[in-house]
Amino acid sequence: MTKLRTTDLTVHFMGLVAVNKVSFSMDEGEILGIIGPNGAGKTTFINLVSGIIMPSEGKVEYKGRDITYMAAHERARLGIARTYQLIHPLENLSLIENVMVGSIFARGNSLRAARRKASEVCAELGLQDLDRDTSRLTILEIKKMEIAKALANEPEVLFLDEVMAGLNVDETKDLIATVQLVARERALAVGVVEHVMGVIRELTHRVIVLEAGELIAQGPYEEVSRNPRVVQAYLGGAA
Amino acid sequence: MNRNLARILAALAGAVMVTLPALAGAYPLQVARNIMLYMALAVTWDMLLRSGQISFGIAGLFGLGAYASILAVLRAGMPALLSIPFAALLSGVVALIIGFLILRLRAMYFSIVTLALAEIFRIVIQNLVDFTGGPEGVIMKGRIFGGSDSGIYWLTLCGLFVALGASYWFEKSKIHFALTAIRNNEVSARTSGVDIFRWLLLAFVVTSTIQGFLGGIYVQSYGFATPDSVFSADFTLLPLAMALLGGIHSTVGPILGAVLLGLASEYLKLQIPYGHLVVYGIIIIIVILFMPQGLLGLFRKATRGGKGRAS
Amino acid sequence: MAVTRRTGILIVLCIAAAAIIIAWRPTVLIYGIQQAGLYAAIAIPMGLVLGIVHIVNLAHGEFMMVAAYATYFACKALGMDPLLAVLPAAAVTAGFGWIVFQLTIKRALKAPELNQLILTFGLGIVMSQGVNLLFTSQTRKISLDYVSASMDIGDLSFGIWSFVFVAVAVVYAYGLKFFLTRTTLGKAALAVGQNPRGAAIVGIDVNRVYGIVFALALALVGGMGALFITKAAIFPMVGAPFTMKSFCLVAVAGIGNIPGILGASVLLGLSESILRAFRETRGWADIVFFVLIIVVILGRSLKWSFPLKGRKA
Amino acid sequence: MILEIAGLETGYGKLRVLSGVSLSIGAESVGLFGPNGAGKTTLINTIMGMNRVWKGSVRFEGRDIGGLPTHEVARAGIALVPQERELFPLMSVADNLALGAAFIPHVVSRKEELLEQVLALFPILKERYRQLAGTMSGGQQRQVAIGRALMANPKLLILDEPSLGLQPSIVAEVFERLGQLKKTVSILVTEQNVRESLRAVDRGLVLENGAIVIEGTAAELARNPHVERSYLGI
Repeated sequence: MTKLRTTDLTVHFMGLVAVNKVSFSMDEGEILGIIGPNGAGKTTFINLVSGIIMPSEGKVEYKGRDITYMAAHERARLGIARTYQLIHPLENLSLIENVMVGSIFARGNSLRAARRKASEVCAELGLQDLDRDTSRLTILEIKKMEIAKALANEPEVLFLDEVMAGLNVDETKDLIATVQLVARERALAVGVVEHVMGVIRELTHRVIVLEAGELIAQGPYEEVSRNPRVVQAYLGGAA
Repeated sequence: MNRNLARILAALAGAVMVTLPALAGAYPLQVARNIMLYMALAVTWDMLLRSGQISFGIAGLFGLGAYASILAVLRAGMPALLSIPFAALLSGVVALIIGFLILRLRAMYFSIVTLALAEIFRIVIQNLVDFTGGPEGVIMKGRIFGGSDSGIYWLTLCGLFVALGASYWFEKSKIHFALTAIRNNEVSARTSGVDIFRWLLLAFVVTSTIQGFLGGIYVQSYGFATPDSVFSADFTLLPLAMALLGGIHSTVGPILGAVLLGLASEYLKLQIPYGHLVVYGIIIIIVILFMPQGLLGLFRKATRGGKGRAS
Repeated sequence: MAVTRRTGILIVLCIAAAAIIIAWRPTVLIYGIQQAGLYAAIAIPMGLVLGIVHIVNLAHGEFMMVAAYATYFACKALGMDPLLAVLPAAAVTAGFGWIVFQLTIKRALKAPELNQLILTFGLGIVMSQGVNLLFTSQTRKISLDYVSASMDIGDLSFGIWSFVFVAVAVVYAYGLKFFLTRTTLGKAALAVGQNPRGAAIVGIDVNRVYGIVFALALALVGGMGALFITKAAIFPMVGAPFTMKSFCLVAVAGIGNIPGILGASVLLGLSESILRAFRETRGWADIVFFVLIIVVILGRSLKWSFPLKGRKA
Repeated sequence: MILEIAGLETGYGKLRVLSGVSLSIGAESVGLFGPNGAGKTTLINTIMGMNRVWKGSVRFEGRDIGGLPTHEVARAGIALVPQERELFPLMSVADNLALGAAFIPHVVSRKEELLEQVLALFPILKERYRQLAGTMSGGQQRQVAIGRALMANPKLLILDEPSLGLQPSIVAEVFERLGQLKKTVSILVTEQNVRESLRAVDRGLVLENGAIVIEGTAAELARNPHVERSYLGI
């Protein structure tokens, strides 16, 4: 079942086209890689879909419903969650309290219910000692906390924006397994932005490739990586 | 902070407050009233600050409440005691209306606009001479409770409890999560489902209502109002300095700051009639430069054995 | 767009109304422009600091007040004319500003905007209350003959001394423009204002430039402080309203647009002057600033075009 | 060796980003590769004095520049072309270029000569000499940024992702210019575009998880199985 679909999604910033006529869809249970060179518009694309910025043209549909101009917090309530490249834990809140936020506001849970829900999510991700101050977390734990925060929204669509950046090989493996696990168990549609191609290869069922704001290819990773246009985009004017 | 120690201190403070009217004379009672009033204002200022929005307009809503209360009594014959909640209501409604306009502003633009609004309230009231008495202000025939010191003391204490109660509610409910999330990062708050405008409006209206309520209490305690007295910059300045000194983003911080600065300023007022407020300026500067977390921050750092977070 | 058109019509109507009043009472125009000169001359240095150091100096008016007090006592002691004190006052205030910058503001440059706002707010209190402490709240004034010079055109008679403020404002605005676009140090200051990181990369000592700009702005403020006492009585709170008014003018002109402050000042000076011309509206003159500041800030925020801290991430 | 870094550790707040980086650069051009988040920009920022050195040393021409503020690093002879370009958007190309030389003591007297060289290298800047930098396209701004850096006549030129957000044809041009430059100045360049930049540099370093994991000549790197798998194979 198609969870999310965009049609000709376009946004201009001060005359510059950051995302240009991107049409794509994401299905239930699918892990989709979103790749492309730096500055290709991947994060802008996620911002458009999650409602942080509004498009200049085009359409966003969630489960068949038009949400193109819906406010970000309402999309969160419908079931679209995301993580951020730069993670800022909420100061003076503990690990579990950080995770609770999504459950409280996106799901409208009481504090008590949100705490229960958050501890379930944390347990699932292997986070322990939940009352810790966030300044004492390891990088991997911070990344997991960011994912737990998004999962506490109880989303159906989840975007992960470079969650693997800064992790070493073992930590990356750990996090890949974790993401695969939660995606399968919840039948999530997951969109993953990553730079490390190894991660994309391991993690995703399908990728879309953006270059200069345009979608230039999509399909399984192995197939896309042989696409001459993609090779050209990554390698520059060599071809 | 040690929980038991906090409880003991709170109980002790409560006992002192309750027994004070029976033990102390008129002057100490008045000092206590002043401190309680500023403490309540400091707490309400901090409550909004927890969302990251800094108001320079406390005096505006306070003065509005004061005039609402005294004019309700003088012009509409409202009972003095009833005029105080009326003042709160009016300030709340005004805050609701202006909130829709100004809560889209951030950082210094919000601050400057709140300051400008406070000035506008003052100028409007000053110029509606027939209704408000103009620059000379208005005087009531007598003060509330026939001017009984202890009566007025209890009234002020009531105002303080309202402010502290609201602050406690802010700390222990969803509001705490909403405001903290907004203060930290509005973008990620939005994608966590936080309707930023709604929570800011709630915080702004609640704190403004309490500020109006306190204005009503103040004006009924003194029995008169002039634009210069109830819109005095002191009502913005002193609470701000108290909260900063004690430690922001908490209830305890402003309380601590209010007690220290309140007592200090009473003392200084007796020593130096002009310009004792210079102390407030110095405290603000020192706190901002050297202890941005206030006394509470220093205390936390000390109890954590220096392991507390830096900056 | 319909909105701009409606605004345009509104502006035209306002100008027409103003023109009628001015034709009826020409002194309104003259005093309005004189007032505008005073406002602009005080606001321009704030525009400089806000545009380059990105600090809203809430102690701005207080610096002028302190300069005015210093000049007052120097003139009393030496029997000097305040006009002779303009340059020394500028130098002394610049030095004072440099010290204040090094001791306080420099440490808060990287702090959140709110901390900076509160810090300068605190500085303002220390200055106004400090002066209050030292000299009480008594008003002080120096009487000078030339200030009452007046001019008659037909049956119209008006004071001309205050035109000096207009001259100063124009000199400040265009002098600064020259400095910023034609001298190396000025260009460096502009560069720092537009992109401090980029400036550091090309070898500019950003903190030093901030300090110099702050001191330069205070030199201008100091000069105005000396001039101010030729005309007006001083007391500890005399500077405070000028902070708000200056900020308002800078906001109306748009941050970084220093000559624009002249235009904004004329708009405000005239509006005030028109309101002051009638007994019934006289008390409302002060409100013009505050209403305008709110309208401008709200208007700008809707267009999302208030890039104070450089680009948005 | 013009730049020598030994055991460098640094990070942001409590987060350690570099954990013991050692490298040296002589009269050559060196490519610095690695995935996003590996610490490339952090390394550059630390060399430039924008980031505190926790441990280790950064020496430039034998002098420890580890604690110097950015402007002094620039005056010592290191010019940076940042990823975000960091131009002065409301100033003309002319002023942007002039400021590149104005505060570097030993080049002020030669600024006309340097300007001529830069304008010869980037003819488009001559055409657009009076245009405001902020109104130019990304590629042109990149050229302004490189030109501004060259105005300082640096001994070491650092380029952080010079091809970022550029069209392939412009990227090729940028690398061609870099090829011309490396005869006169030492270059450190970070790139995602590994294959293209391997052609332009003499030597390459691969930074992963805050440490240099591979080091070698351009030819060696191009043959390295790890490099091929992670950066070239896509």
